[in-house]
Amino acid sequence: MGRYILRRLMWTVVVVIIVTLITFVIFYVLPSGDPALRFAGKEPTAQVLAQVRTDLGLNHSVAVEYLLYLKRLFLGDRYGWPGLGFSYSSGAAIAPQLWQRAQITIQLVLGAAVLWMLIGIPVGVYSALRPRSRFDRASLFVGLVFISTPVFWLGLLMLWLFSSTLGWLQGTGYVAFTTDPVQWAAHMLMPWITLSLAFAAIYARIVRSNMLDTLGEDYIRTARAKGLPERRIVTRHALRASLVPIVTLLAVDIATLVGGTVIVETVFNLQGLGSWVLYGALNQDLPVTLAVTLVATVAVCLLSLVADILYAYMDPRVRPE
Amino acid sequence: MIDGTRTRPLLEVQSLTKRFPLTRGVIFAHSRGAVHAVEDVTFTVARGRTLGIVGESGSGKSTTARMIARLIDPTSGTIAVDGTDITRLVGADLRTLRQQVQMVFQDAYGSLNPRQTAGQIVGAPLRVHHVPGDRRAHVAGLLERVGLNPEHAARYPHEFSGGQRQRIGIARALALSPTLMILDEPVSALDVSVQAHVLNLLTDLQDEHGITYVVISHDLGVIRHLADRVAVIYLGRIVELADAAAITAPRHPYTAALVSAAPAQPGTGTGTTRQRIVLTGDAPSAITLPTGCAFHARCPKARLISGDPHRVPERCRSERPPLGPDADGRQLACWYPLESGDDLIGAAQAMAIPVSGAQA
Amino acid sequence: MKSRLTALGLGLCVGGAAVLLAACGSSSSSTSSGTRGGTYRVEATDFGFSNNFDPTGEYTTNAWGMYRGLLIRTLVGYKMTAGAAGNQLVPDLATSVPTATDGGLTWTFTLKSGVRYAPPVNRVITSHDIVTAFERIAKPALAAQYGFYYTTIAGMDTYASGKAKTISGITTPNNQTVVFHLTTPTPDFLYRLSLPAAGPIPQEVSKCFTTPGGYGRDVVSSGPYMIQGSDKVNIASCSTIQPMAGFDPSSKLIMVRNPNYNPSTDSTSMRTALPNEFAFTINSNQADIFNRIKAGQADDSLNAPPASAVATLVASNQKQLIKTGGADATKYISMNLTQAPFDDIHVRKAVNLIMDKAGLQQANGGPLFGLIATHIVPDTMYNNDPAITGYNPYPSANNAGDLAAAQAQMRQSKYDPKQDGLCDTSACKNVFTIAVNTSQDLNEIPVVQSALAKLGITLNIRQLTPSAASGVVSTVSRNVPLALSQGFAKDYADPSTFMVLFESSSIAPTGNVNASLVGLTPALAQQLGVTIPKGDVIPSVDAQAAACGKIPTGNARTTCYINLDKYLMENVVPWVPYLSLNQVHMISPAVTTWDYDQSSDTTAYSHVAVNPAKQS
Amino acid sequence: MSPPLLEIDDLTVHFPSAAGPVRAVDGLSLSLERGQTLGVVGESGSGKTVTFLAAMRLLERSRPEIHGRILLDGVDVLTLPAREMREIRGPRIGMIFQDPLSALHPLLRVGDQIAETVRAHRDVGRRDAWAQSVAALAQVGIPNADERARQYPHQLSGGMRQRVMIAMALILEPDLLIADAPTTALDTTVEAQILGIIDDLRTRLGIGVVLVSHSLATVADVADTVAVMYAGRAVERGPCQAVFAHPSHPYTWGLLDTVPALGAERSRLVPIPGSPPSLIDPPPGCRFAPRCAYRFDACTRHLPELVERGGGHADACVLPVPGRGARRNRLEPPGEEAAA
Repeated sequence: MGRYILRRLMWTVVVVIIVTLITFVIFYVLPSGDPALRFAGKEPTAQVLAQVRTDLGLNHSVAVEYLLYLKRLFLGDRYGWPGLGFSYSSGAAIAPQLWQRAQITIQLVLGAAVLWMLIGIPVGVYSALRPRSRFDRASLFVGLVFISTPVFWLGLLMLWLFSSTLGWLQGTGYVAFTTDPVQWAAHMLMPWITLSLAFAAIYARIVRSNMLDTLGEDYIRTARAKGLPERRIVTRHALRASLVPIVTLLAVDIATLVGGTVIVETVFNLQGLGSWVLYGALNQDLPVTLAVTLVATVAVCLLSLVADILYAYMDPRVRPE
Repeated sequence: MIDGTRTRPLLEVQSLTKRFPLTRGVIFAHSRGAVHAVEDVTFTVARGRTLGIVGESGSGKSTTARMIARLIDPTSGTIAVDGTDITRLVGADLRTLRQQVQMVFQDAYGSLNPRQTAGQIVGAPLRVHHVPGDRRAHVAGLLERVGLNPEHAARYPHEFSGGQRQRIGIARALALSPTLMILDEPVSALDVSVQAHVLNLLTDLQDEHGITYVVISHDLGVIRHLADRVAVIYLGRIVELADAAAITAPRHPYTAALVSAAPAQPGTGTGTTRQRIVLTGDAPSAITLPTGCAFHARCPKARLISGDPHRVPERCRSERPPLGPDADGRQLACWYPLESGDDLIGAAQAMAIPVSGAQA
Repeated sequence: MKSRLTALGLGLCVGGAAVLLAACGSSSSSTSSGTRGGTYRVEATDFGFSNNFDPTGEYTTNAWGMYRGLLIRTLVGYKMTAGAAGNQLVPDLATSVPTATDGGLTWTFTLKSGVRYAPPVNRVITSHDIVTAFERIAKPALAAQYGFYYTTIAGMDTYASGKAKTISGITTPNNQTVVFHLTTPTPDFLYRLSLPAAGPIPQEVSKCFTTPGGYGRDVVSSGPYMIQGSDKVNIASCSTIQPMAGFDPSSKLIMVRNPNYNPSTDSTSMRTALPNEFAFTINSNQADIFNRIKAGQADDSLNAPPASAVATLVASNQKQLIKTGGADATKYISMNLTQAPFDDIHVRKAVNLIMDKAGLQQANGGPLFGLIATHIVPDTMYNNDPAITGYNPYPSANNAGDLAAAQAQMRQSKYDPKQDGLCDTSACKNVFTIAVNTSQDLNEIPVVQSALAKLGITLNIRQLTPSAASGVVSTVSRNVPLALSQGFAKDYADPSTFMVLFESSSIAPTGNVNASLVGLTPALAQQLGVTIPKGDVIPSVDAQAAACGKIPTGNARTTCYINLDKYLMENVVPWVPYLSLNQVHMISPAVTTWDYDQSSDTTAYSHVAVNPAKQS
Repeated sequence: MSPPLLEIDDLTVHFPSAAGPVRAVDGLSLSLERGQTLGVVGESGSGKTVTFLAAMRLLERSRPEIHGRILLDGVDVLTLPAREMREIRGPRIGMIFQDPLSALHPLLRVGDQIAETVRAHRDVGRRDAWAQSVAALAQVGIPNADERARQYPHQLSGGMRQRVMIAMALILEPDLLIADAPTTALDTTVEAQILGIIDDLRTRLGIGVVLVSHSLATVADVADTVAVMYAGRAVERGPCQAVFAHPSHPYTWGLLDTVPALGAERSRLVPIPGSPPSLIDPPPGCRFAPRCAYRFDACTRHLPELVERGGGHADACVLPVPGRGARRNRLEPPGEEAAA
């Protein structure tokens, strides 16, 4: 198992290097226009432009540029690690902001993931145990509502209801856990709920259908034929098998959300990666977009690694001998 | 007129070997041994005749079939069809070979595209190989030939029964008028009453078109019914190769065990108290092959020779018996072939009793 | 300065309701006297800084407003009030506004005594700190984004290339005197010294920052406030300097009182410095910002309020919470003099005549968001000189366009062979046009389309993001015939900052600001790979611009530029100017005093006050 | 006289479907004495598996309509409350299935799967239960049982897995073992081992065994009595030797004829024409009549009941005596028809 993890880790590194190559081509080779111009301001003299190019490492051949890019990325640059330079539009260093924003996004996504699992799994299991029951139909309907409700609308509605009207919860913004845990939770609760409801609905349906499939498996029949109590059949036999595929799904969803919580972050004014990538896109700020893209892809790589290891832990059949 | 090529066997397999390498390594894989799926298998099949290959699961019989159909590449050895070495064919030549050699699979349902109609499935080879002529009529003729209603060409696989699906698979294989058909467990997924229909169909087709068959099965009854010659394969090697009629009087102890395990002819003889040679344990791992004769650990005859149910003769353990002809012309790989009067049943029962009797 | 205009324009969100506000569009300063104390809270969807708040390179209105009102005192500055008075230079760090000597080549300043840096530096500001600022401007590695304003100082280039250890053109006879020696007379040099990059910078801190934007996290204040946490920064060595706690580019910029600020060195006409604290925070939810301002949870915003929010306030009789100020910015349609059919001046005049400027004004949210422009430089930049106010070379009833006059012009062009007042040739069909895809700019597209259709001109429109549009338009080889929703705002209150857009020396292959290519010579055209249509001569204003630039600031200079403006409008016609943009602010009921800083086009932070009791 | 170990009396199992009830089992009666093996033979869809799933009350998720009685030691299991039924499964009846790979939980160690059976019914500790399961594995002839118990199903060979299933079914020492086609998925050499183990345990433990199979030959080796099922009904029943040697129902003849057997001369197989009938809308009269080479008018009008013909050998056929019991005298069957 250790060797397997090591091998997967090495492959993850290889994938990350390939990802850097792809991002390099997308962000450095393909765009037309000179990024130096964007940074040098109005009426730059040739001298200033040349200096900015040197600074951005833009005056080399493509291959050398890529190597420099890799070097900065893996060894860091004067703005910190990983070396992603500075934002063309705000002039601020990328790396420190990246870490700070990643923290917020990770808190948002992990909290939401916990929440949607806490909702989705019990609802899915209960629906599967009583398919086509009133509960099943109601959960399907409510789930469809959550899935089809635009997230920004849901967020605004929650803000209006719980913050402006009822005043139960804090509105927008972020308070660090280390500053004030209670305020942290009060600020994060609505974003968590907003982000998780659609996922909870989807996961409930997936758990339900996995569970229904599993309950039809021969080994469940065997468990019944052994006279096991129904509760044990559901929890130890059926649920366990039903949750194995969820692990991969969860990892992929979390990884996708690392760069994809734009709307929730914007509505609730959380300065995470999602709102940043939106900023980067709107301002054609390539280093920002590049940074989030890299983090998101690395997140996908790492989380799929974690998912595979967890999968192997949960399912002995895929465990390497 | 007798043509030189006509007298050659249609299929010649020489020293065919397949090893699936087992690799490990962090980034650069290095070999850590191999699964010896097929080892040094040699046989020929005459035109219009049938070779049966029988063995347990994991014995390498399906791997052999797939190599002949060029679905997987052999590690070494040669395969010749109609005098042409096909072992390394690529491109257009391989496509031509695919017309000549067709395969019918055990799992008819799994090998049929559920989104295509029966007509499309059967017509697909015609389309792929650009066979000229009225394709629709051709497909109708094929369906009719395998005993399906041509009007059902528009139906999908799930609308057919298991036997009918296997007929669709056979019709597809027939579409390009192959000279050689590889039948991999053609009836083992079918109900008893349906098996007979398919087996009869296969016999009829061979009679009509002179197709050469290689039949793979674990069921000696099916093999005996279809084949002219039978190869018994154990852990990737042929241990006995004989005429079908002679296989019921086996000389290799492993063949004897298979024969005794096969369903006896009912309604005849004294009744139901059939005695079987019950082999001990499972077939050994194909990764670390046993020394000497691969069957020695389970062989009852070896115990008869040694006189001790827990010992085998040194020769069986250290030297691998070569496959060679015996007096009757059958090929055999055994140091101590069966003699009449050998009580293999008793020897096998003795083997099953543990040495110390420690088990509760 | 396009990037600045884009930044302020992004926030605009316009609906038809805003046109109702015509009547209230002129208020600027709140007159009730403010009280000391409290926190002035400003929210924004982002700061939009261009150099991470490092004054050497920072080139955005929002930052300039903060610097001038709160953090950075320059040798000469402004009163930071609304209107033409806000564009007048007054002494700030210097004891007086000097005049040039030595034939306009030498400028000498004496610094006020007793002005001290905020913590952690704490010492008295000397003439050497001005030198440090210019050394930073000169260093290419720091990418001073408007360094081009200082190229006439002797020795900047040799210092930049590393050939000299000091800037020969800046001398410090003593700690309180700084002398600038120029290579050529630069009459607007004082304005250039009023820009924040020219403010004092302590070398002991700035030496630690060698990358663009780095110093932005540790700006040492010379003004009444300082970045929160300044006093906690340890400047014992470069390695101990941490970013000031009060500034986080992704969330906040907090400023507190500078304990070393001595009001006696300043004047209340420039800075009253009433609130105890300024808090600029990021809130990515724009609607939430204005809800919070209305509820007294925030006081002001760097974003313009959406027209709907403005309309709500007006409807509830709270229009005193809406504040505007002239942005000294012009919005215009740019025509490329080398591209058919705009290579014909009659077509360009016809386009000016036919344009429905009232429609475009409404598309931008109505008069509150901008007054109709009839020429290039906003009137305030000319001190509202009567020679230009009311000037309109292409008049029409209700500013809705004059079809008859436009068609008369079209008949004179080479593109109307049928003489029907319509452009008949294929040159007018599907004219490639760049448009901008912000909401108010998208509103403009149908207005322009339907106006030009009356002349037989149809457009092939590409809608791009603001920066993508500016990238395409500023690349000469793209040969963009027509660009909509262009904007330009002043850097300082001299018309030359506009006129530079029409000088041939501004033409560059990329990053070109002279999009009309006024003054393009055949030689330059060949160099750039641009074809000048046969028979055309591209007009030039290089001589006039150069002449005006040499006149010392004052009425004569203003008159020269007014004439150049008129000449451009009548004899070159590179633009269709249609709006003099306004800055619109929504403030909270807790704001007791508010003024507009004309010099920076922002809230005058030095003249605001809040009543903490009304904040929630 | 004590009641039989298992007695199935006029069992009917109908599954609801959109097209009408599927008559999976339709009036079936069987019985089994303690210490005996009952072989139940039939093709897929004959109702053989459904019958014994009904006896285990494992069909409830399909919401079938069940009539008749299934008596275990005289107690009708169909009427038991769920809680008591749970005490039947395992302690009274053990069951093993066709495909041991899918019947074992893929994510649990085989030892745990056996141990949890013990712990569900007996008050024993975790360690005790584990020891018992290791002992049970050893008993079914698994070498290194201690090590094997810690493995997962996919790490075992097919024969091993089925041994695990047997160990699991028998660990509570039930009175009845239901083996549903336990060797279908296995090699013939392994089949012999498995059947040997089942038979050995039957004699040692004195339990009753129901051996369900699609092959008469398989059953013939170990069964005392045999029942042949067709379309939800028993068509022939009797002592194994009698049925095997002297099959009396044309369907049984057909079953035996269609198997390519080893010893016989190689000749053309005689298949049963046609295909099994619809269970939703079965043919009138004898279910086998449409495929029967010997049918006559009465067959399609009259649904024959099992009638004992002596020696415990019963069949459900209206065919009069000619050819009965003597294969060689049988009428020449008609030619093969296409299955389509």
